[in-house]
Amino acid sequence: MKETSLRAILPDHELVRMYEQMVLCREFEESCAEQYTKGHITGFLHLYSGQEAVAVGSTHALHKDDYILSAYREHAQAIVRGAEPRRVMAELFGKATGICKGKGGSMHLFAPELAFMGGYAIVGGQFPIAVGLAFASKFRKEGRIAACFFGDGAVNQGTFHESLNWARLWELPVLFVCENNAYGIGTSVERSSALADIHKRTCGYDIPSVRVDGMDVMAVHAAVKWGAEWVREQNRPYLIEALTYRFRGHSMADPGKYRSAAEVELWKARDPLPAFAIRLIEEGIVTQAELGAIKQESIAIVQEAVTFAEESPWPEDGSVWEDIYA
Amino acid sequence: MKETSLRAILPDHELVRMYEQMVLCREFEESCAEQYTKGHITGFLHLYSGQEAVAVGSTHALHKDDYILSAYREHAQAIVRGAEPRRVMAELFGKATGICKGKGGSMHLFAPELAFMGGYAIVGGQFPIAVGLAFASKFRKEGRIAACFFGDGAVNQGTFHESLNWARLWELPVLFVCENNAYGIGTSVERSSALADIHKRTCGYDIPSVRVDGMDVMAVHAAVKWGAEWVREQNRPYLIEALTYRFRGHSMADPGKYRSAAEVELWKARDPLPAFAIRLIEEGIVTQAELGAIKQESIAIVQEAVTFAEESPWPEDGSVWEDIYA
Amino acid sequence: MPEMTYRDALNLALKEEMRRDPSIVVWGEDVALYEGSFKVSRGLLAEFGEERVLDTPISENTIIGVAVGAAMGGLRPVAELMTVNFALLAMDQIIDHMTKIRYMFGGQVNLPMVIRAPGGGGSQLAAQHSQSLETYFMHAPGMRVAYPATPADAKGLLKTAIRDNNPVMFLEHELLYNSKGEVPDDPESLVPFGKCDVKRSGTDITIVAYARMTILALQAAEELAKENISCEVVDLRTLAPLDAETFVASVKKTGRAVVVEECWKTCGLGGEIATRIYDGCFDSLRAPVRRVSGLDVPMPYSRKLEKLCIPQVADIVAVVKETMAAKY
Amino acid sequence: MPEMTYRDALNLALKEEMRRDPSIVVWGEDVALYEGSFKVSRGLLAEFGEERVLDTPISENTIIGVAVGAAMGGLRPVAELMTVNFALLAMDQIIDHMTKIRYMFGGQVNLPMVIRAPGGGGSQLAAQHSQSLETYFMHAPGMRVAYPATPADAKGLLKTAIRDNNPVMFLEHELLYNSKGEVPDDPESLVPFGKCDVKRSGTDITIVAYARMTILALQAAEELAKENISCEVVDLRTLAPLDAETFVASVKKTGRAVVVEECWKTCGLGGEIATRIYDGCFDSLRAPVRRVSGLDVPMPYSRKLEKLCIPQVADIVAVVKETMAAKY
Ligand SMILES: Cc1ncc(C[n+]2csc(CCOP(=O)(O)OP(=O)(O)O)c2C)c(N)n1
Ligand SMILES: Cc1ncc(C[n+]2csc(CCOP(=O)(O)OP(=O)(O)O)c2C)c(N)n1
Ligand SMILES: [Mg+2]
Ligand SMILES: [Mg+2]
Repeated sequence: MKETSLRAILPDHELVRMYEQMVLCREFEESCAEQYTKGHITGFLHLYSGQEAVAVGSTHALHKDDYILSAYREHAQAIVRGAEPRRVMAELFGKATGICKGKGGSMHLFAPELAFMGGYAIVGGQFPIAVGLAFASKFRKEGRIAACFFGDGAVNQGTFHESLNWARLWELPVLFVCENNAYGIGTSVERSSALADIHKRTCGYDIPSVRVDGMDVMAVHAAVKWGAEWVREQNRPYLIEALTYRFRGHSMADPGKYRSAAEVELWKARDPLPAFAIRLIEEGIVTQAELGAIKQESIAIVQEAVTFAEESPWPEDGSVWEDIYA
Repeated sequence: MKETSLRAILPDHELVRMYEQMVLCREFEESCAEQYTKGHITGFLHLYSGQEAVAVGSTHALHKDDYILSAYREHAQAIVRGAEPRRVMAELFGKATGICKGKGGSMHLFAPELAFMGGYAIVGGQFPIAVGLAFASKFRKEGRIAACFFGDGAVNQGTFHESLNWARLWELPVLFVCENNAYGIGTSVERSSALADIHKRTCGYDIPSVRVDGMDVMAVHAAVKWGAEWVREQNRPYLIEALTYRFRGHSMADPGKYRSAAEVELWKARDPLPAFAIRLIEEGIVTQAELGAIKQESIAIVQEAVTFAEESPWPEDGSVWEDIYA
Repeated sequence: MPEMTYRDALNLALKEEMRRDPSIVVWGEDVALYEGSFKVSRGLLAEFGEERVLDTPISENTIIGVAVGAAMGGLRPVAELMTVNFALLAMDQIIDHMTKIRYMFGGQVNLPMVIRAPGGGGSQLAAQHSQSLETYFMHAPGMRVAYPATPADAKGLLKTAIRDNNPVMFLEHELLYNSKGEVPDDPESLVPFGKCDVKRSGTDITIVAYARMTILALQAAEELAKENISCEVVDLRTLAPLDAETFVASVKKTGRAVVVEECWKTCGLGGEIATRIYDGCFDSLRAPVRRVSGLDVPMPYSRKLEKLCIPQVADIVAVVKETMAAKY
Repeated sequence: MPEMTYRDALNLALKEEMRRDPSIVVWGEDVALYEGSFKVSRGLLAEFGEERVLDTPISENTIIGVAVGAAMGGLRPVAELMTVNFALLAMDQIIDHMTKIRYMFGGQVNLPMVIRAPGGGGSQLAAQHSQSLETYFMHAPGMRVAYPATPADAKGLLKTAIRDNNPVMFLEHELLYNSKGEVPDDPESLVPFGKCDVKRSGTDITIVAYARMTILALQAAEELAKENISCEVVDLRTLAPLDAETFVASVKKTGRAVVVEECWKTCGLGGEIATRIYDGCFDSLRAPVRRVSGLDVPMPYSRKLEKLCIPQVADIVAVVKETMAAKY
């Protein structure tokens, strides 16, 4: 069966933009790894490489003012939503020009003007917050939904259960998106979940759900498009499980010995970037040369971000006492 | 269809014992209400009247050394398991002779020698503890299961979810028994649970479950018998939802205005005591006269318990510092 | 000024504020149809409807987390924990999220929310239902903590809490709900945060207390007056911000201090108050600062034992006398 | 005595105890196959097998609750919280259940269990991952709290914890895992609970500290010695039971005291220590007891700011000097 033509789904410029963002995110993360090794970025650093199709496919299927929340592997989510790479990088450097003034770091990006409502480092912490944002939107009749991203490890937290029940009971527009990358640190889904088919766990709450190929940006886009509209119209929650993979360790500290080389290779062969590039070329939406230019452009943006971060000032000592209270 | 003859299920003396216990529990609770009104019992007092078929039917279907855990509406669970009514009453009076030396009160009965592992007052607090007891039993190859009783309101706590997942994942012998009495204080199941069919909430954990008439002591017995043996053999959790009703308010402080008189009457017409009595008489297991004697006997036991409690000494002041540390 | 109960004063504060500001929403277990297990939310559902007054499932961590999200989304939620004991199930959302979000996100968002939580011991509710957890909330930066002693303060502080743009842990004492007092009926009469109230002036010794302990301290002061000991009773009213200035000034004047706390003694807030007094009055103190505290035990059920675990008027009287008698 | 790291000392304690007593079981997130996120459980799965060393789902409240149940059922569980921050998700099982069950059930059951939890700040992990929650555990009666500073104490205290018939909150400092020291290799060499260790003797001033703060205090003492200030450094080792006798005796001798705590200052354990010192040494103190504490802010990520929030050697030196200079 022939796949639907991309052009039938989205205009060329948006397709290209999606590809550009995937490349940008990949470059950004690889640069972060380098800066971490150099000691410019400290703390925990969880990279998104491999999962780009989820953030990009989802964001383009949501309205611009729909809320997005994520966990600590959220650089790409923020950047795709529109956060400036330089301010994200400066945050990771702990500089005053960072997106959170250096107070949050890698795990706590936040950009309310983009409705990017934060990266959270407590596994499962974002669930009830997403429900609350959805409540506010419904109460104020804003028509925004809350898209809540989380990992496969998060579904065993009590908050997952409490939030699903609550969102359905109060009929709130929450789109739950599980980025199932098969592991929570070193523990596979099979070793943490009684039911490894995560999308099926919504059956106890009368919440529909679907599983999608998280390495295929257009598949994610289609699922989120449909899911988000259903959520918006019904004022009810929906869950999407995107099967994906992180190409690197859990964080920079993780050598990743719990995954076989063969498994990693298998997934790398499904890298969402070249896969999407091939389709764009096949449909004549971009040329090989343009692909090269996109990559160069991304590298330049990231390099500029690093320079900006390097040259930015540290926060003033006095700022340690600021921002606690309104 | 003719029901199975009771005699085909259990010997006469056990059937009579079950009825005696149901009557004893009812009398005990009614006496507690009176003692509460007189100010002899203080604190929160949650009575079990109406739900007797669950405790009695379950306990008789379990092995004597299977663990039982419950919430704060647990007088009957403890007494049916073998706790002396006088020591339970003394506990409620706060006396030194109480089953927990007056330290626990109505909500915290405990009798480890009977494998009655406690009444817990934090809604949902007993779930993981039951899982841990089941782990210990399996680890020590004791062949005991853990029967965990809880209310309909408790299923929306995070611990319910975490414990179901855990028990299935680790393959532990836990029998979850939901006493669905239709309300958590003033909130009906429909207003607290996205899926009001509580037994169906196990679908997300690959845990089988069944719903049973909780006003029918033999139906509960049959379900628990089957469930407990399955749990024991499979080393896997199972859930039973018993539909029941409390004839009184949530606690003595609750006038119960959220339930219509008609609804209460409907359920009272299904009172498990007379229903069971009729079957026992129909099958010629007891006579009407014996029923009267059973009631008199229960009243006497409870009166003796009250006298014992009244006459018992208060705990010594110094005991306030005892029992914290081993 | 009309006289009313602490319960009714809180109820009136909620109503007045909800009338004033349509972005205030209220939820919790049994707060709507059942009107609250202590009836503080009586009449709210009838007046404001089920869009603004909502019953929740028994899911405490999520009760708070949803409030955090709703506050981020532009509302002013007032979430009730049926009792403060259940805050222990919500510490993740309270301490990890509610108090940290503004800071870790660089000040880009406000969380104008209130958690209402009845607490304290004395009703024979045993270990799991009688806790005084105020110190836990005081310890974590990022929230306000109020704990009124009188109906007037209850109303005025709750109104301030609701109007504050910061998260507020609003504690209420279960044994005070039926206590009565005069309450200003001007809807614009607020009680500020961070200001102790000197509830009785005196010259010999300062008793620092809060919530129900203030009431007991006042009774103790009354008794002590008969023996010619003049006590100044300072009611903290808000535990955070902590108005050390006022109680330090009082102790500078009297030269002696006793702190009364309902919570467990070890690492209770009394140690903080005492230390602040020593910091501020090291050379004017005429005796060590003594603490009258909850016993360091889980609360026993039996009323005979329970009484030993919670400060009583007689305990305060005794410790004040000892402090007055101390010779240094 | 062999030299080893704090990490290896803990690992050895676990191994020795597990060899000794087959009822000891270990679980937590990633403790088995992954060998612990700080590698403290290295080799346990290989040696003791998957019946005794188990990975769990990310369900902290249940990690503790299952341990409570298993302890009631006759085992001796050692449950790891990946970091102490996640104790906030488990406060219900820790504070409502683990610490209260023995008491509320009239002493009829023991809970011989240990919670191991790495904590502390200093690695730029930001607000949700850098907390020092020791005061929360000290405040609640019903558990032991240990927090070692050296490899020797780490091993000896963990062994005591595992053999204790009470619940123990065993805290480990993330920045100490790689620190080295001599460790007794006798498997019966234990460190008792409730005994401070005077890690350096001195005559001018007492510094009371614990865990990593002890190490910083020793460094400060070294610097201060160059300026002829002789510091006595008392390491608490166990926060509960708290051995006030030892530090009070020390302050009686020196006449001056500084308490160093990594946690938030307000209502931190430093206030308790200071108050106990005042209680015991009111007439022998020559200056107010000063606290060097974590700042009362959620932890910022940026290393520049983070450093300001955690006591540094220079801070201790400065406060000691000020205390020495104080004239009363
Ligand atoms: C409450 C809590 N427990 C444990 C951790 C430590 N931790 C950080 S990430 C992680 C695994 C989460 O896995 P998953 O949800 O699948 O997300 P992924 O890292 O795969 O994106 C764990 C256990 C944490 N941050 N929060
Ligand atoms: C964690 C927690 N939250 C709230 C309460 C207050 N509370 C006590 S009983 C109860 C209702 C529980 O209902 P259910 O589980 O159906 O049990 P039932 O009382 O009907 O037997 C509530 C909310 C509590 N004890 N613990
Ligand atoms: Mg994952
Ligand atoms: Mg119920």
